[in-house]
Amino acid sequence: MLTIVFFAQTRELVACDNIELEFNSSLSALETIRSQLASKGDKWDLALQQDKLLVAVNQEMSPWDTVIKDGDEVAFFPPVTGG
Amino acid sequence: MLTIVFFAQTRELVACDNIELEFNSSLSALETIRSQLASKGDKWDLALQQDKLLVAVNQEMSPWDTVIKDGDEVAFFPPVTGG
Amino acid sequence: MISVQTADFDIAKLYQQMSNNQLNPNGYGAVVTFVGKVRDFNQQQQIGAMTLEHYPGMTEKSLEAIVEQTKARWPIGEPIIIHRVGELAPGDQIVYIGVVSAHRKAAFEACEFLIDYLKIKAPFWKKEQTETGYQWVDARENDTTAADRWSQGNH
Amino acid sequence: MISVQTADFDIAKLYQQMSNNQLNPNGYGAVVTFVGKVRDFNQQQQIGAMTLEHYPGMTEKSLEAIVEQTKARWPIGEPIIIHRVGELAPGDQIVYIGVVSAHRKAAFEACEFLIDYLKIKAPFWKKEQTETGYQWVDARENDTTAADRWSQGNH
Repeated sequence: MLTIVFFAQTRELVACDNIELEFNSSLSALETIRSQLASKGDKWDLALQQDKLLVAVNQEMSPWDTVIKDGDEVAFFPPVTGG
Repeated sequence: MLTIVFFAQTRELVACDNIELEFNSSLSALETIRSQLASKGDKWDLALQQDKLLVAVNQEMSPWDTVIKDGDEVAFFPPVTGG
Repeated sequence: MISVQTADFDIAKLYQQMSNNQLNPNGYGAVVTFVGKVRDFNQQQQIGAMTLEHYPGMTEKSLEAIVEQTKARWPIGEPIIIHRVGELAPGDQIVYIGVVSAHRKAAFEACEFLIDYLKIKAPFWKKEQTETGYQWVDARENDTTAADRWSQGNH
Repeated sequence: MISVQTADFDIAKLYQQMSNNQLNPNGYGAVVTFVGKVRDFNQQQQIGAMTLEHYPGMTEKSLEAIVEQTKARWPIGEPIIIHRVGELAPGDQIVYIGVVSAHRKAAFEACEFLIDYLKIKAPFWKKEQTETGYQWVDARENDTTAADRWSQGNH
């Protein structure tokens, strides 16, 4: 199982804080996870446009070629604006 | 009349906070003032070695070629160490 | 010390605590602090209120990583980072960064490095209430430039 | 606000006062403060106490000139500079510099500029009590270098 979490604009557009995905080997690629979620509807597609989207794996900012394994927590969010 | 003031090591060596000098045109050069005071004794000579000595005229840090006029306040002191 | 909290912070207590946190407080001659506050204007728009969202868990981890990076680079004591989340109004304090060092140069650089990296690495997001409704704040290009400068060896 | 005083200062009151001193306090999103304290060690020698001498009149004038120079160079609000004189002990606060600006870069630079220039321009002198008696502190070459850097256009 993968836990997928969303924050800020991304969270508001998909209208959901987090969802779970049954893990399978095709989901070891972040891009596959992203595009599978983007296909869930127009708002999901808009929210997950890769343009400025950031991704964290197990609560660490990660590059798009990071290999995902079963049990991971994957977060999608826009550039951060704290401080 | 010129008021001459001293601070820190300089003040301690000459053992005096300030003295007054009758103004005359030769005292318009800072170097003349300095060397006239230095001739007052060994401690004065030591205190007023030009090496690292700083000078302020009318409470403003000034270069050695500043022209002094009657009524000015001239200060001699070592490099500052506040903050 | 790192804290992500909804409550306001008291800069006097943090200043005292920063001194108490050090093994030898009298070895540190320089204390540099940064406080970020909510401004009433941003990008020409008047701001009524602000909401700060964050990623619980990851936020603390990312701040700890930034602190470790800072301590590896400058000879500083234990720093303090406080960042608020939730509802804030203009004038409210958002973030506190406090650094002590033996000399001022390290304290200034480390403090600025901490806030520069927090701005691009820590998962916080601001949403501002303007005349035209709530809107998410755009990331500033400047913040990336500010952080990049630390890896260019001109400091 | 500039003050040269024997009394200690309260950083919380100064922080509040700095905000009160501004025409539009909510326009300033960044507050950077520097506090310099007496260390218990200097140049490998243990310090028991310290005396700070100054040149009354010139000190205030030189600090005002440094403040004007800073305000001409960075878009900051009214800063606060407090410098103590007289007898001090290790751990005691010596100097406070507080700066507000709309953005953090100006606040950091202006604060560091103020203390760098105070260090080489303002007529204060420190005398430290060590194991071998009282001695005047030597001016540090580093302080001249720190101040020089602001005139080399690399900031």
